[in-house]
Amino acid sequence: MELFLSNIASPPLLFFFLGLAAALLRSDLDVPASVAKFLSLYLLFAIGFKGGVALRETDIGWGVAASLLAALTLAFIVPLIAFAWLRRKMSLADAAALAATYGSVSAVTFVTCTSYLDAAGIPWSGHLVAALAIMESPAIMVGIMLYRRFAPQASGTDSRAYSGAAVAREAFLNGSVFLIIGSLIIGWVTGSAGMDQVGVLVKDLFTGVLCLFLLDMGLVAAQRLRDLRKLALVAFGLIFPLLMAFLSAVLAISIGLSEGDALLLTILGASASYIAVPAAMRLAVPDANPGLYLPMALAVTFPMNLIVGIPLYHLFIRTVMY
Amino acid sequence: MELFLSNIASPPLLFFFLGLAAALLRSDLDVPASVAKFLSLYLLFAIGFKGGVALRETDIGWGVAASLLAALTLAFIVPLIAFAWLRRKMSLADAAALAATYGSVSAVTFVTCTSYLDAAGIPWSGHLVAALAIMESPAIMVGIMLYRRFAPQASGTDSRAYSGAAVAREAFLNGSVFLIIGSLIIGWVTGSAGMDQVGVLVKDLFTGVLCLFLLDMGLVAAQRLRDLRKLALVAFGLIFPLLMAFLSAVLAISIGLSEGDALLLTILGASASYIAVPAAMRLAVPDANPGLYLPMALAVTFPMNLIVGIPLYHLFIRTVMY
Amino acid sequence: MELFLSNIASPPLLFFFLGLAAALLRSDLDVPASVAKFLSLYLLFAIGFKGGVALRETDIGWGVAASLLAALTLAFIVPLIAFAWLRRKMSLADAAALAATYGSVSAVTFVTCTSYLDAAGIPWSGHLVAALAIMESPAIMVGIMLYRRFAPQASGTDSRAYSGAAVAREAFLNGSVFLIIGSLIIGWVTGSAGMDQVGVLVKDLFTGVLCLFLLDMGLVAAQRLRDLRKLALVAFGLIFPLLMAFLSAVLAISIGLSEGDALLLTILGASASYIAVPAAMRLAVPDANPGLYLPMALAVTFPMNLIVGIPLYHLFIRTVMY
Amino acid sequence: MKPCKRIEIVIEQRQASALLEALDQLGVPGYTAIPSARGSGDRGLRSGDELTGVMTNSVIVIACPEADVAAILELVGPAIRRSGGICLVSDATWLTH
Amino acid sequence: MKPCKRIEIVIEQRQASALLEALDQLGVPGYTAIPSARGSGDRGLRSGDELTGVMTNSVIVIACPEADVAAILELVGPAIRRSGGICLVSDATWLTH
Amino acid sequence: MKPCKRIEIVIEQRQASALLEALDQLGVPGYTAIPSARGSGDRGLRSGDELTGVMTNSVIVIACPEADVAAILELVGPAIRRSGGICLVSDATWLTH
Ligand SMILES: Nc1ncnc2c1ncn2[C@@H]1O[C@H](COP(=O)(O)O)[C@@H](O)[C@H]1O
Ligand SMILES: Nc1ncnc2c1ncn2[C@@H]1O[C@H](COP(=O)(O)O)[C@@H](O)[C@H]1O
Ligand SMILES: Nc1ncnc2c1ncn2[C@@H]1O[C@H](COP(=O)(O)O)[C@@H](O)[C@H]1O
Ligand code: NA
Ligand code: NA
Ligand code: NA
Repeated sequence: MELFLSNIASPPLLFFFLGLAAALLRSDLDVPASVAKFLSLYLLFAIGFKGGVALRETDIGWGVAASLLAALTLAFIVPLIAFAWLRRKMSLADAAALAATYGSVSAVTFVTCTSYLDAAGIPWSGHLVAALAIMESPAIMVGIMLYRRFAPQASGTDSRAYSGAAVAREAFLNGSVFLIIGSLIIGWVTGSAGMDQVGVLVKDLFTGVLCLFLLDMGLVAAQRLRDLRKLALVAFGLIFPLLMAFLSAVLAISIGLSEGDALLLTILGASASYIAVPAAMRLAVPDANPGLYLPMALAVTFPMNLIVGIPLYHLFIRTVMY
Repeated sequence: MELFLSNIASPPLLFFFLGLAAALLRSDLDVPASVAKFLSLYLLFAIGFKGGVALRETDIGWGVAASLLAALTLAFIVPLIAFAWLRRKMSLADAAALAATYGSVSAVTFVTCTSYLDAAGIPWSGHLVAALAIMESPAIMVGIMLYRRFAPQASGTDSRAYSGAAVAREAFLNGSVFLIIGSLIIGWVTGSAGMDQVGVLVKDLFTGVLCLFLLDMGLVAAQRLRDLRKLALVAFGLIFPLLMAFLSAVLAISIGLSEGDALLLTILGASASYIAVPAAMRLAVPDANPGLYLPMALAVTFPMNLIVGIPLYHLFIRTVMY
Repeated sequence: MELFLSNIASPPLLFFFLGLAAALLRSDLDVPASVAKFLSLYLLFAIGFKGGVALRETDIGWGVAASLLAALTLAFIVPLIAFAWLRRKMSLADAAALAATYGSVSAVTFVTCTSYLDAAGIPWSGHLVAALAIMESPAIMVGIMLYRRFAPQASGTDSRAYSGAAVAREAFLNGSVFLIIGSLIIGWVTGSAGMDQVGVLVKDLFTGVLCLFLLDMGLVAAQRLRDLRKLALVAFGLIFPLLMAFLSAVLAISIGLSEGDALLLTILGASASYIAVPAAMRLAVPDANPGLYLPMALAVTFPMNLIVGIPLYHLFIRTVMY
Repeated sequence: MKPCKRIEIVIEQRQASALLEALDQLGVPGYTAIPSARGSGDRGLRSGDELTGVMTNSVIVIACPEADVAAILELVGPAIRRSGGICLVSDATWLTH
Repeated sequence: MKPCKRIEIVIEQRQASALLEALDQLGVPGYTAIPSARGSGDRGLRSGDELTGVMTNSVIVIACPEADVAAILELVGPAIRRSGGICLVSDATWLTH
Repeated sequence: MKPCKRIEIVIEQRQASALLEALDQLGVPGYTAIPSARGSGDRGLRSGDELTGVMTNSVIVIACPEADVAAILELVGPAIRRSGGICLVSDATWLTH
């Protein structure tokens, strides 16, 4: 209970609520799109850099290898489970796109979780940022491959269809994937000397900027929610992440991750992508309806993870571990 | 004299002059609109949060109640005085819009005044931010109500007219009002623990960002001045705020506010809104001319308060108090 | 060698490479244009302010006068050399525009060089920022004057032609020139008291913001490179700056500048403008092809100076001085 | 290709959302709206550089069958009479798909 | 002044670059593209406020001789069938210079 | 509704202000200007991503009576000859209010 309260009373989450409230009450508060884009670039840059610097100070041993392997496993299994679940209930394209969406991860949810851990004084490791980076792309590829594998006669893919190279590009050269991996490497290369140069921007401003970004995410999430009127989809967006969180937490604990790291891997398994994957799906699976996968990830699963998920998963992990 | 010099030689004000100079000399210096919008959101967020944290550490007693009551009184009286003054001199719509404009407050003027006080080492209280928040909306409602009350047969308000609920929404759910009140509450809820998380953004960057924002305001103010060619209006924009400052200062001193708090209440009484009110007036009083109330608030009263007003009101308060 | 490595392994340069890589691999990473503009305004504001505060603490003697005179000399000589070199090889308009481009300076290159010096712990003086400000405009005037002087019968300049006053305005009231000079003066006026108010923004965030800006410059530079297919022009963009660096370094050493200051003057001589000058040339020499001068300055000379130039010139200066 | 009408509306940005909602309710086949336009007209200059959107226009384009035009103009007319703007109608052909 | 056709395309922003490249290869005389438009149509609302450009449209205008129209429409048709949008063609005269 | 002409100009952004001022002095009834458009034409690609506005276009729309067209074109012609762009004129009807 205490966990829930301390989570809800944190500035980032309160600003998320403020954004939700503004949109629901139809206030004209809004954050310019170009600024919101920039804040998201900043968050990827900062978390990547911090992770890289931290990674440098870790010795890469069994612990690191196990986390990354676990992350990779989740990145392939989760979209397959999602697809199996949804295949019969909707069009092939929509099922494939939702599989990719839920198989991939949300960097903003991850970042909010690190700020939750920092506020609680619980340590976490830089290689979890590497896990985040690793998990963004595979689900995109799985989603596209499922779509192609099951398409009757390659329906919807006409002569100007999407090539294999283009699929890989969408998966790995997607802007947000690229920035976080790049920043991770740069943080790793420059180490603490680099951190001395950019630490104020990357560390001291982090939670404050996250507040402003979550204010905007609250605004956008509430607007998106209006577009989504199908109850069954809302239910999927609430229940599926809980199951995946359970799966991920069990995996994390069984490979011996620490409390903080286990929570981060869990949130990776439970979160759904609303930036990288939608961008990729519009090109690779154009006949899937973005009016489904976008609001489900952004307006259902994202708030659920932020508000209920993080403390709930934390409680679960604590209970099992101690 | 010293007060004037130290005010004018402060970085924020010098950047305001730089912006004015750039626009008057027709330099092509400009700040992108989306960035300016973001800087203004930042200032509201920061001042609200700081005020909320400070408020938490105050015990809410007679002093706080008296300030808020005084603020509320000003918020209702000032627009009525302005309307009485202007009613005969222009169209009903313009008079009502100007009443709302001058009855409401300018958060940027307030914020510049707090930075003036900080630089001078004079303390001020968090509940003055609450006073700022309280004063934004009432004048909007007063302006709209005056407009309706005096309109011959509801002229200009056709079948798709503006409903009472819409009036309240404009007054209270206006983006800038909402953000400052929300940040105030969040600051109050999270207190100094919250401040530890976001202090670098909210406090250490404050004056620097204010410099960049005032650079832009200088650019915009000088451009707006070109649109305003009526001398009588310029005179009103210079004299009316002085009178309201006098009224507010007397009120502030008589209820026993400290030097810093009295100056802040005075600047609230003397300032005119150029963000929240114009946005509301375009919807609620569409036949008022934004080419009047916008440049008067932004290009006449705002610079006057910044350059002459703050030190002048300060001098007056000092003279009376000591 | 060590110099090269420490330069290349610095966060700002690595983010420049990341941007280059993203564009070359055709990732969809991009920084919104309005944000990039703002980052560039921030860098000019910060370097100007820092320079002004530092200048205040210097006593203005022979050293300062000599640097500024050297800077002014370079600002007139370099465009003349460039014009003499290029005149026969292309149209008059293109030669004049390139002369202005290479005669003027790149503030971002300068700023990256100060961050290189700071990381290496080598001191540099505030009046070099004044040298930067002084060198931006003259080359623009020289370019325009050469263009007019050699134009057969004022070809290309029709009845609505560009007046002398307009030329001066382009040269001196250009937004970036104006901002850096203004910030320099404000820094000088407010001194260390001003720095106390804005230091976190101006100093602590500097390198971090530079990283984000160079990320965008990498993206833009790689895109521009695609537009430029003429090998001779690429060669000019690589060789001419080297020669001018040699000239500037010799001049800097001969007037007795310190190691850091000599490197900064050298980079001023070697760099080419891709913001202020293109903006001016489009108005003053509209028949010059921006598809030449813009990519040459931005996609050839700028990366060359950043990657190879700074450590190379540093090595040269060190070798000669010690 | 089928013949259609192209309606182009310039309206103050803060009024645009309400108009678009009204158009939606009327059942137009679709619309496209471009934000942040500057402009000048009877009500003076709208310089488009405002913090508030008060001095900014939106441009709205609607492709529709000729039969819908009258109903749309009935919505647009009062809106631009109230707070300014223009509305142009022209002929076009529409690529059907 | 010479007569020409004015082609106006609304297409999802993320698809616009590919279409413009294809148009370039086809050899159109030129084009102008306005980014960040909102819109509504058969595929629902595109609110234009997205971080990703997924819910945003671009408006493309092409002035060309009548003879080029057919080839351009052949490129545009499949693109907007796949991911939505409209394409209007109208008559105009072009100031030659 | 009254018949009118719709003039659409694409011009480099940095030249747009001067042209709009000239149009104002000429006394056009009004104009609308959309900033930040990309484009391609005889003078190559203008990618619209520049820090300086050098590689960016503005789109200007003017609705006016037929009688004004000639004078406007006389202003626009030299401007786009100098630094590139296009100018299209078409027929429309204007909702009078
Ligand atoms: N003749 C015109 N041509 C193009 N746009 C116009 C015209 N007249 C007005 N506008 C646009 O409509 C807005 C409001 O016009 P008005 O109500 O006449 O002030 C202006 O800011 C312009 O953007
Ligand atoms: N009738 C229309 N008039 C103007 N724009 C339209 C129309 N129909 C569709 N659009 C635009 O094309 C986009 C995609 O349309 P659709 O494929 O019909 O959903 C919409 O978001 C609108 O911007
Ligand atoms: N045929 C065309 N159709 C639409 N826009 C054009 C066309 N030709 C040129 N433009 C626009 O005008 C700008 C300058 O054209 P140009 O002077 O031909 O390079 C281009 O960047 C385009 O935005
Ligand atoms: Na997931
Ligand atoms: Na007031
Ligand atoms: Na140079």
